[in-house]
Amino acid sequence: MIEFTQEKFSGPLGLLLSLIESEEMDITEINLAKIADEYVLYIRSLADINPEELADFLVVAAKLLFIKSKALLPYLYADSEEDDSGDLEKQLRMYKEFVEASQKIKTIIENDNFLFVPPLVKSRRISSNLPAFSPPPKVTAPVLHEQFKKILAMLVKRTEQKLPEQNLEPKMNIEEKIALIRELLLNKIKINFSKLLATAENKTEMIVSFLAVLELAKQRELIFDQDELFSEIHISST
Amino acid sequence: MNLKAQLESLLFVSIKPLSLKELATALNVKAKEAETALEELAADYQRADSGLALIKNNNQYQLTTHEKHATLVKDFLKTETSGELSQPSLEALTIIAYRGPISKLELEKIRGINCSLIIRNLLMRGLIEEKFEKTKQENFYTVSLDFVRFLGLHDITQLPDYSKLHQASEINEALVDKIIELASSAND
Amino acid sequence: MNLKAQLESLLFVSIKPLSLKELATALNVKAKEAETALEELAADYQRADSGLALIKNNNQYQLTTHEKHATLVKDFLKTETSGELSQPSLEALTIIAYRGPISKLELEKIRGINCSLIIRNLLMRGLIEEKFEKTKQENFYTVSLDFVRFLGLHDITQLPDYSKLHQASEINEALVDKIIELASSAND
Repeated sequence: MIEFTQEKFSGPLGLLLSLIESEEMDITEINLAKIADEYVLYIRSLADINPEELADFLVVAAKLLFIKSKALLPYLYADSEEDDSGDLEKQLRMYKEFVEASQKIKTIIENDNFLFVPPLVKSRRISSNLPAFSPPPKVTAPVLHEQFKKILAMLVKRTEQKLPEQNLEPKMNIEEKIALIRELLLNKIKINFSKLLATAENKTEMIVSFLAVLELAKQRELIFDQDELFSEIHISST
Repeated sequence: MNLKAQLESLLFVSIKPLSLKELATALNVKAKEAETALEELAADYQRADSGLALIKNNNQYQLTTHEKHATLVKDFLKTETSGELSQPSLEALTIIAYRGPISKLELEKIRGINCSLIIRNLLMRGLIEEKFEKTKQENFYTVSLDFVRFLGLHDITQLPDYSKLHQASEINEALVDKIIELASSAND
Repeated sequence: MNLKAQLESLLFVSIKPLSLKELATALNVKAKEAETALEELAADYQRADSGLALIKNNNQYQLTTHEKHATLVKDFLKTETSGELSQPSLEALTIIAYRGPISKLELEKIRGINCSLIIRNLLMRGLIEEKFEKTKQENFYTVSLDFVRFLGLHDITQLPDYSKLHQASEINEALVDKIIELASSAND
């Protein structure tokens, strides 16, 4: 009696899982590296994505690109065993288990073995001669008045809490960020990656910057250099 | 299929006592067959030291609690429906008082949680009344006349600040806001 | 007096699910005693080809019709669709069913996406319940008794692979604790 609606995918992990499965691949780090570009391409094509959710899609994009860069440049990461790139793989495996379990739950619901309870049955109680009206002794008109004002205050608070979420909307998309970086590189020989990130107003914009830089590197418009591992990354045009 | 068990299921969920004919029709058996099974069921309850009993009145059958437990049940129901209200119930009653007539869905949008059990409890205590609105195909709730009188009022509109609070914009926003939310979560 | 029969009476007459504590208090017995009797009662219903079943969730007990008669009762009550579930909502429900009580943060970690809207929607529909844990200063979520009823289960632990999917969280937590312990001792 519960109907199910179909979606293409649900959330970033759902998208990732459907990409992996459509290629009939197992969930391994190597395969995640292979799928990274396709994932980024897909989220860039999503026109009507909810801004609140975009951040979550971008977090996964960033993780994928990290895994990909690790696969391409393994020597860079040889010493850092504590990196958490295995997390996404683990996370996706666990997510997959629950997606499979959700399909089982769907089947169980569709089997229609509902257990019913009676609606409000007053007749059962008549034999007990209960009073038809049994007020709570301490409730008075002023109590209700106070209570209602509290409820209104709670509603105001709830609306306010929602406002910052709406501000999460990225100020900038990847294309705009790419344009900005190009412009910066026209005026300067080098930019520091950390400075670029520092201009970001939130996590989403930070990830957008990161993706934009990677995109430009991929198109061979810029190069990175770094004096040593974990030191400042300098970006310059090719 | 066990006819007795099927009869027990139907009697358990029914809002009203059921006639032999209604039961036989629902189970697609002859009235005589249903009657024999009902007699067996009644005997089972008596024999097995059950908490339930099957009573027959004017050819109508009904499940009730066993008469042995009458005092226990009565005391239990008395405590269940007396005393002060829980905070969630008080909030629901307040919203119904200032905002009624209000539908269950609207009440739930304001409170953010399902209110089925709370509504049951308030109905049971005679604090609110339910009315089915044909045009909207939905139940609407208002406080009961008994409760208005208990508050010492002639009319619920005599509540402090009623006209202002009845139309409070916060509530209107909560209702609108949640509709959008539900729509978006339905297709997310 | 037969404790099982008394429990059956109270569960039958109550308008809401009852907690072990409420039942034990009403009957003036120890919670443990009431629990044993409830287990026996549930087993009786299963064994005796009964029309009823006793289900449990979050320490709340409720009498329902037996799952064998689901179609019969459904046709009798002429119930309608109780809404639809989107894939994201179904996923969230699944995770809450197997991992509950679970915090919003943990749920979002598994789904990799913000779940605020879904949680509010499921709360309003009464499919999940919210409880504020004082020690952790966080809300925790479990599936509701209604959801257990929709599945036709007597207890959420009857879900396929329950212990495997449920325990995974405990193992992870244990691992995390161990790692934190090792890390802090390494810093000494």
